[in-house]
Amino acid sequence: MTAESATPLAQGGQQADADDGGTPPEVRKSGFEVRKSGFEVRLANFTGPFDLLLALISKHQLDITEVALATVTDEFIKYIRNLQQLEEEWALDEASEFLVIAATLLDLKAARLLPAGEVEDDEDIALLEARDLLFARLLQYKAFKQVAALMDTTLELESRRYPRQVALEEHFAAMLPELVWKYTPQQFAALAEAAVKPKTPEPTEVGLAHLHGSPVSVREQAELIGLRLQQGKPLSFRALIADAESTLMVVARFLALLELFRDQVVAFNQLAPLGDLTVRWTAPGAGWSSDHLSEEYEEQP
Amino acid sequence: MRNTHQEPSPDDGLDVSGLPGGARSALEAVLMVLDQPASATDLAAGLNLTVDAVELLLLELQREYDGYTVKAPDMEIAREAGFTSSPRGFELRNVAGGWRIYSRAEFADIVGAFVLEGQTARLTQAALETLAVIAYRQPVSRARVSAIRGVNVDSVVRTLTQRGLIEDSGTDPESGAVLYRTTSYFLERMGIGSVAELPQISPHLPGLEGIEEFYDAGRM
Amino acid sequence: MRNTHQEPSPDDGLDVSGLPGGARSALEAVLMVLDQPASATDLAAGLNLTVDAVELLLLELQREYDGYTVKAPDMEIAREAGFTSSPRGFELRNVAGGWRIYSRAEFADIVGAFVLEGQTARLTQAALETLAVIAYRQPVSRARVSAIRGVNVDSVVRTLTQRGLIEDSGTDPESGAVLYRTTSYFLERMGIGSVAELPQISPHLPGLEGIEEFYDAGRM
Repeated sequence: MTAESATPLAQGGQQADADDGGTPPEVRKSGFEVRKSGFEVRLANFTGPFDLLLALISKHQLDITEVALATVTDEFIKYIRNLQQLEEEWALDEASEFLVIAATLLDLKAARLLPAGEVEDDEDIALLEARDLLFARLLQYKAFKQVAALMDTTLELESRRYPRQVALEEHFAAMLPELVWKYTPQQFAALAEAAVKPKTPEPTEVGLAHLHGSPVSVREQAELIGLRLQQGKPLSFRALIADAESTLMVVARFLALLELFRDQVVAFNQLAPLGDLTVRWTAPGAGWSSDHLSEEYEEQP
Repeated sequence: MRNTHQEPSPDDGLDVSGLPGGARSALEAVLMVLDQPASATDLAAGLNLTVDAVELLLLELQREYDGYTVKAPDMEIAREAGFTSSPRGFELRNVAGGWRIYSRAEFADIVGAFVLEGQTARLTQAALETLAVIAYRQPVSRARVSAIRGVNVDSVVRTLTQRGLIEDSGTDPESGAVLYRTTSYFLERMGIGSVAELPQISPHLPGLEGIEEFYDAGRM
Repeated sequence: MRNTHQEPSPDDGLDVSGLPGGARSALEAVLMVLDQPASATDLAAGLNLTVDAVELLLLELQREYDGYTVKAPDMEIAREAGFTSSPRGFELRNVAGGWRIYSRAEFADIVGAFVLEGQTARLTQAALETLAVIAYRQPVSRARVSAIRGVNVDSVVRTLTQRGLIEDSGTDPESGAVLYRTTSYFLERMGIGSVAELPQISPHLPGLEGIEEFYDAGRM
């Protein structure tokens, strides 16, 4: 996702508004409920965000329309927000790879903001592909769930066969060559110490360090953008990212803008296709705070 | 396990055919002391027979244990003589690239009461799914498995390693990440000869031929 | 191995006669995987049969393995049908009140050569480390050693047992898992009088308790 991919947002704005407003209330309500007794997750074998997404999608009959996807996306984000509000730490552990999903869903939200039927360039196609990618991932995940179930059955059936695995008959054991033993008690103790010592977990994926690298908070970036825009003067996206230290920060600011747009506190304006995107603050001065921003980006492990 | 494969030589002195029951019984005797599957090649070397001969004998024994009477040209006569063709309580199976004797599955409940050791608890859903991803995508890093499953898999991978179902298979030359693969114990537990015998995953993945490229395009 | 001897009760639900091959095959299944000799009483309890019935079956199997065809009223007919009465490669022996299947003595040379092939006089690094863990954590179950070492230790524990360095020291009252301890042969090879003479290792290695918890919690 690049800064340029934000180009057609201006026109997409109305569309997104319509979408949000048009989602039937019963659909929005039907996801997960917060009750006084606590959060209820009606999922069997919940192991992670994909499980949750699968469940949400199957609840909507896997209707691969943008509206259904939007609903799923919103419910997913709502679900995570609710968990965080309730300080359900375990769920955040479960969702430790959450960034993957969040990124895909964000792609998806961005794709939703595309004007219908208007595909202008490669970036637009990329956004639309993001939607397919999410489904591809979910289908892949589902496929692995299915083969896992098959493997479970096989393992269970196979465990009913016991291998003959008896100790070596004594007269054969006696024929084994005499053991060569060359360890002093001290050497043996050193060996034991090394063997008993808890292994420091090997570094997870050295090469991916930069991906998870310096955390950039979408919320912080949103606050920063908010402060700049609240000065009153519209700014171009180019200007807003001029001082970004890394691509990650550019991405974070873009995501932040999407969030601000969602909250209807900013408006976009674009004079010509591929031209500069101008961002304008539309909310009354102090009526907005970053507190309720989606926090999913903040919770990387 | 022996690694040297020698052709039978007449000087060797070992001639199984002269023993009671011949090569067939000798093979059976060796099968009795195995504590892991042995390949036909290893067995042939130990018995001083050709691999072909051993393979033939193994199949013959397998059929016999399954209740098919070998070398009985006339089952009518055999039945009159009181021979029944019921399967034995054990079976000879070719798993994980080797042959080994197992108690027959039908008797699991009875046998299980005698064999406490070696009984393994069922895998959790998380462990099964992780194992499935590793089995089908091996060699594979934890990060990749995590990406497919959408959750952190570190502790599950540790448990699967402890249980001997997966193992370290070196590091990825590019990322330096540890790669995992399934073990031959996994094949034994699945009762298959190689991972190629795992059920095809494609029917479960409709139209997802391109998923690999999507993944490898660098989206973690 | 079961220790409770119960008389067969009709309520038990286990009815071996309904299984393929009946009680005889069920008994055979148990004998094939039994590591330690089992008494007719234990076998009867496990099979839900009377001791007399089991003893009869044991003798029948023993004779059959030795090459005498059971229930073959007419050996002439049997021979004509292609059945030979050669002994099997294994035999059922009654040693000190317990029954167990062994490879047949006549094949000792072949079996011995097969078993000894590739055996070395040295312990592998894996075996040594496992021995070290057992020595310092005894009595300890294989699962616990696996948890500490991070890999499956089943085959290594078998090797160490075979080598007489460790032995079974009963079962864990809670989990029922077999516990292992070092033997006097181990002390002899180490040149010490008791395990107390082993040099101290850091008693409070950080995380040791964690490992235990991890294992107990992570049982899957």
